[in-house]
Amino acid sequence: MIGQSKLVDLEEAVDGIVDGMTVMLGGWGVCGTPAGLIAALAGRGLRDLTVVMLGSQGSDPLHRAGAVRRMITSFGSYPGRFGQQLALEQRTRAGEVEVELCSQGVLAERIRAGGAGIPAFYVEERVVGPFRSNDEPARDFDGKRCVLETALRADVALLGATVADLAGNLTWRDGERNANEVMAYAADLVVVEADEIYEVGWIAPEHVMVPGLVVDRLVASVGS
Amino acid sequence: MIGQSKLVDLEEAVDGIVDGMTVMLGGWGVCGTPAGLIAALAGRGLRDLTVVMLGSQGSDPLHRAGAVRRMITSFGSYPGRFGQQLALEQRTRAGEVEVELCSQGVLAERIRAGGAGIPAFYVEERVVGPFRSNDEPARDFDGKRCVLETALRADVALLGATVADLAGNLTWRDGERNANEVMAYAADLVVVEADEIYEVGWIAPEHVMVPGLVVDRLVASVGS
Amino acid sequence: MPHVAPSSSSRERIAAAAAAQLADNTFVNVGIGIPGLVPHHVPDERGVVFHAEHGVIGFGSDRFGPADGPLLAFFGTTYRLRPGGFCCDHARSFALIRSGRIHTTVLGAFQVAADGRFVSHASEAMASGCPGGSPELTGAAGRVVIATEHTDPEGRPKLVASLTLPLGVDRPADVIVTELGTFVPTGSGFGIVELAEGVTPADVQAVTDAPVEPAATGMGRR
Amino acid sequence: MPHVAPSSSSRERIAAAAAAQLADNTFVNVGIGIPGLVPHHVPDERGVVFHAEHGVIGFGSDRFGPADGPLLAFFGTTYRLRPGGFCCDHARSFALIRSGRIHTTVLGAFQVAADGRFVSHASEAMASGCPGGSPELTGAAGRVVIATEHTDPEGRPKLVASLTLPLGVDRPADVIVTELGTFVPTGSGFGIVELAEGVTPADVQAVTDAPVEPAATGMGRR
Repeated sequence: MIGQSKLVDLEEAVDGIVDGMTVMLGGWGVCGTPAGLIAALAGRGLRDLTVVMLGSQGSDPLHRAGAVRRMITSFGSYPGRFGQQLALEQRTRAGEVEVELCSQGVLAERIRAGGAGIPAFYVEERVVGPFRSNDEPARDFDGKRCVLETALRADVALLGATVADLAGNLTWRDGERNANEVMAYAADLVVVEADEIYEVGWIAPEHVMVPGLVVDRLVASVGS
Repeated sequence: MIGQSKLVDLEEAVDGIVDGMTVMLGGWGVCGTPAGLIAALAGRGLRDLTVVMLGSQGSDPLHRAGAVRRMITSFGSYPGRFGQQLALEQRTRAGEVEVELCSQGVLAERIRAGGAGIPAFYVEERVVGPFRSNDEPARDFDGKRCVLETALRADVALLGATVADLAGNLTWRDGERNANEVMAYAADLVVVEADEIYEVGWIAPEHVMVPGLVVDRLVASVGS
Repeated sequence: MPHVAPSSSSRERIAAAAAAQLADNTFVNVGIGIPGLVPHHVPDERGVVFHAEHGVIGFGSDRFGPADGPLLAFFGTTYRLRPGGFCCDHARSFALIRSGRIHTTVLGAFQVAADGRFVSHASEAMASGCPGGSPELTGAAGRVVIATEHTDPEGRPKLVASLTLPLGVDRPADVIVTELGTFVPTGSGFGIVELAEGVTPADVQAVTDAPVEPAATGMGRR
Repeated sequence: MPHVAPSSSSRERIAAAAAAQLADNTFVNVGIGIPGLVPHHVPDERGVVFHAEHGVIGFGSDRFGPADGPLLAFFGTTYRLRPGGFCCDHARSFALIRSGRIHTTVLGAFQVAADGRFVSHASEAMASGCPGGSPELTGAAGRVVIATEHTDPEGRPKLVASLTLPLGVDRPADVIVTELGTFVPTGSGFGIVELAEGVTPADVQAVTDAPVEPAATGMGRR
């Protein structure tokens, strides 16, 4: 057996997260979002968090609680029929939350870079659009106009997993992996809410998508 | 069912590969190396290939055949007791092959970048060592001295897989994945030699590590 | 023709017309909204591999093929992963996009101009924007198909001479599918590729803020 | 003491001494050669997670624990993946390394200098070099343990005042384990942490090209 049990309760899971920290939240829509951890964090009366999340619906409990100062996301709003009015949008309009927008895959890649020892990378300007993390001039590679994007890391990542073992080895089904995988490597403290938790060894080594060695704490999803 | 059968014979598999092309070879040591494809390619009387391979033992049939002009690798030789005299080393000493050395993980990352729309990335100078792909000056990120490394792509990738389905979905066991995964996305023509080949659907979607949509041709390993 | 309020069936008709714009045996991304309905109109035997941006590749509609694969919730509809499908993470999913593997992307739009430029998932009415993955999907896709209602919820034309909404995408759309027909941007206006049953060019012109023209290759009828 | 030709059992003794240098419950990379033998000397209950650079994490020796896991060929020896192990590709494997997840790396060396700098897997005798993954492993590891024979196959000292081979690694080694003992680079020479059974400081000095000194923290005996 590799690793000791990382199972804790919900309050222990979010212990030590304090004002001003940067928090990554996994999930995309309803898929793989650690709703229990987010609710627990929202109940702690925190302020001035920076939140990194690809979508933003799942982060709304934190915005309703006024815990967030800055949001890095590819969905600062859900226009039209596809969404509802978010607390994030109200907070943004009120000037209480600053939003940094980033195209979805570039954002995922910036997070991957943060967990891969890559401080910055170039990407074609046409795939970044107007959503830049910096104002460094463009530069050509192989005749393509490219811009520099910088890595993102966080103090904490709250992640959802479909299946975990007690040592924190993780695996996902269908679309539940989304940003959870890259975020697991890009934060100093990694907390995972898993739908199913089994003994160590239940997941074959080839099917482990994130190893327990980067996971610090594990909770069972409420209701699971 | 997704995709049509990509199964071909060994000669068809290496058809269209011509003098001067850049060829990536998957595998690391004996793990996941497409030995049958490499032997078939070595038999075609080619010249002036550029070969990209993390190790280099597996590429020796191509060096014995005099097919290679340039080698990009992290193992230009196998010093001491851990290797044997390679044809690559003889060719290098004779001035027939030019070797570009690169630290193993940086090389894997350059290949990943080539398949991810990332033309270049920064990495800490201390992890690149003296093995640079260019002479651009170092630059600081967060107080760390970093250097720019550029992406690698190839005309062809010859890869080994533990298990494939007929549509070219791939999966690996243990250490057989190594560079095969990143190379699958970084070449215009992707040819795979698989130990086991099954009907489409045999591999669960979550266990597919490389999708058939990037694989062009598939052969069964000799003896499998 | 009076303004046609978007209905579920008009959305389905738009999706069906967009499905006809896909080439067989290609790799296709479908965005949220009407584009998300497109796979319901593509039988498995066409060999179209659908890609959802959160890393689910190779799904299809219960209306065709097996109904026992894993169920995929997809912005108001559901699909089944097909045998031979592939799941990956967001970084790999967009690596496939940026490296040019996507043959066609089908997107909704708030506005499309006569030069093909368009505004997708972002609105001047919002203080904060919503790029989603559009810059990558449109920047790197081989072909961009816009699938949208012809007018916005207030009845204003979405097909216009030039963009009035901010955050336009520089990559022009190749074709625009609405409940009234299928159109190509011509630079000066919109060329009719095909009209929906019972729709006349004058009907289209009445709800389009740019000249509506017969397409160079001739007009069809759905 | 005369030059001791490297034998299988001396290699095993070096590996055992290197194993003693690892902290329990840490993440450790072992390179090729003698370092690859180290896991044979670490019982599972110590909680050391071994990492092989081609993406196999969490293996152990058949000498301990279950003998029925998947077999892993590893440069002349074999290990078994343990329950809870992890397999990944080369890019992720080195991403773990570069992002500082590896607590200790155990490497072979051709030469180590009194300032701790060393030459690993590369030799001036070769026209082409062999960095392997050493720049990353040594550049990003928390702690570097060198496990090597005290002399090269021709009997020349590997522990020297300053490097004479090219391509030295700037990250100094923290500790050096040979068949004669365990040493730390002191800047001016090599401090003795521990001597192997029957070995005297004079024995070490006779095959070392730099001053051999008692370590600041005192000397031990294996």
